[in-house]
Amino acid sequence: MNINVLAFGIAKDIFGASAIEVELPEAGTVTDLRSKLEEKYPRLKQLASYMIAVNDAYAADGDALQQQDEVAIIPPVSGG
Amino acid sequence: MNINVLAFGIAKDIFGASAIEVELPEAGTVTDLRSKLEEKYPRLKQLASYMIAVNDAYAADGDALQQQDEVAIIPPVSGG
Amino acid sequence: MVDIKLTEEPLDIPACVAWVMSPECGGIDVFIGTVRNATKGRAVLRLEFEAYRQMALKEMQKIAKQAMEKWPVQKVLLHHRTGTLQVGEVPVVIAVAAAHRAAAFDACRYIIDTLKQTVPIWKKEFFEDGEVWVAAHP
Amino acid sequence: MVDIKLTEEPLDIPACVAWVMSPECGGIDVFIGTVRNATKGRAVLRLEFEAYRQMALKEMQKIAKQAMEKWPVQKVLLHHRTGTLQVGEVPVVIAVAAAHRAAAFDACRYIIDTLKQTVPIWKKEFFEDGEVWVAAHP
Repeated sequence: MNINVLAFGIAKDIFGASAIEVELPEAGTVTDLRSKLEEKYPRLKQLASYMIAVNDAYAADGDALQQQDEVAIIPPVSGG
Repeated sequence: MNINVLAFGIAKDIFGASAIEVELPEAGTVTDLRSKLEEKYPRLKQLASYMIAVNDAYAADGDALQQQDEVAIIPPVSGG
Repeated sequence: MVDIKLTEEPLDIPACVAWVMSPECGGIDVFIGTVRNATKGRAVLRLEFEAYRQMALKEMQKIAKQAMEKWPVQKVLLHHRTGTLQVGEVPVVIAVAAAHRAAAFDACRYIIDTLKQTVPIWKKEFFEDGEVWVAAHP
Repeated sequence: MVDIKLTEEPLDIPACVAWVMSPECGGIDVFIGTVRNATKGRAVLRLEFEAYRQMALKEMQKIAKQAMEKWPVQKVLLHHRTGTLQVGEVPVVIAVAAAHRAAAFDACRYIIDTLKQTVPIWKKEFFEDGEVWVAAHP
């Protein structure tokens, strides 16, 4: 399946885009997505950390993804 | 010596005046003043507490008073 | 910098906030005390604040100075009102500006807590059926 | 009551304070974040704030709700700005009203501390000689 991944902050700079498509196996998890992304964009590994959000909420590494999910990369936040 | 004692808050109600004169021996202390006041105005003893200020600062019980000092009764404060 | 005021006039909250804001300070904490409409379930009609003016100003200065010694804060404002206040009016405004927020919060809270213990200001609450000097009796 | 806002427009501090004031509440704590003129000694020219808007609003709601569950507070306001801000401008205002001041202080501090950890908003600092996404790298 193809997952559309939104990017914010420094992740947008790393991807060179505000959203990218990632090919994942059916029932692929957040961990699978991280591996794919870090393989293609090794600069992600230099971040202090980053989270994955699914449908506007923080996701755990084992959560399974579905094609229609809204998925986003959340680099370290710095609001306030 | 005669000490002029300013009263604020409930102390003004107890004295029925915003200042009273108290006769004290020369070199009388804050403790001496307390005793005199409580003898004449026993309602002072019903207060949660009260402090004596001398020249705009809290005084300790052993401090000696002088005729020209500005002395005030400070019942429990409740600003803010 | 310290700004201390004891006044019969209404306190101007936007002016207090504007005074503490500065480009060196990233964090500002403001405490605003207001007259509540009830005390222990009894309806409050109004309050009267009385101060031993010259000593109150000295104690307010002392607290502001202590706050600036204890925490890295750049600006401290402490305004207190006296006279008759209606429900919803503001007897006290404290504003503290610091480079970092923890110091602003700590200092602001210290100032109001200490003010309530040491500054010679007295509050009388007026109810339908009487009046009372707050905290006078055990 | 909760008032959450994420906006490109300048935040209106007096309006925020007015919104939280109420006759049941004796204590109001307000936190105001401002853009500092320097970070670690380097002069800051301006900031840009970017938000993942719909998730940021959800997380802000969540924090306000948690604060109201943890402390007896009546009103919570949390406004955050996005876009370009100059030095001295205000990215965030938090205002909390409670019957008693301890709850207002605790809740206000909890809200800003948690916002800085969980709300998807990102800040880019612009210097004379470059720009940096704050907190991105270790």
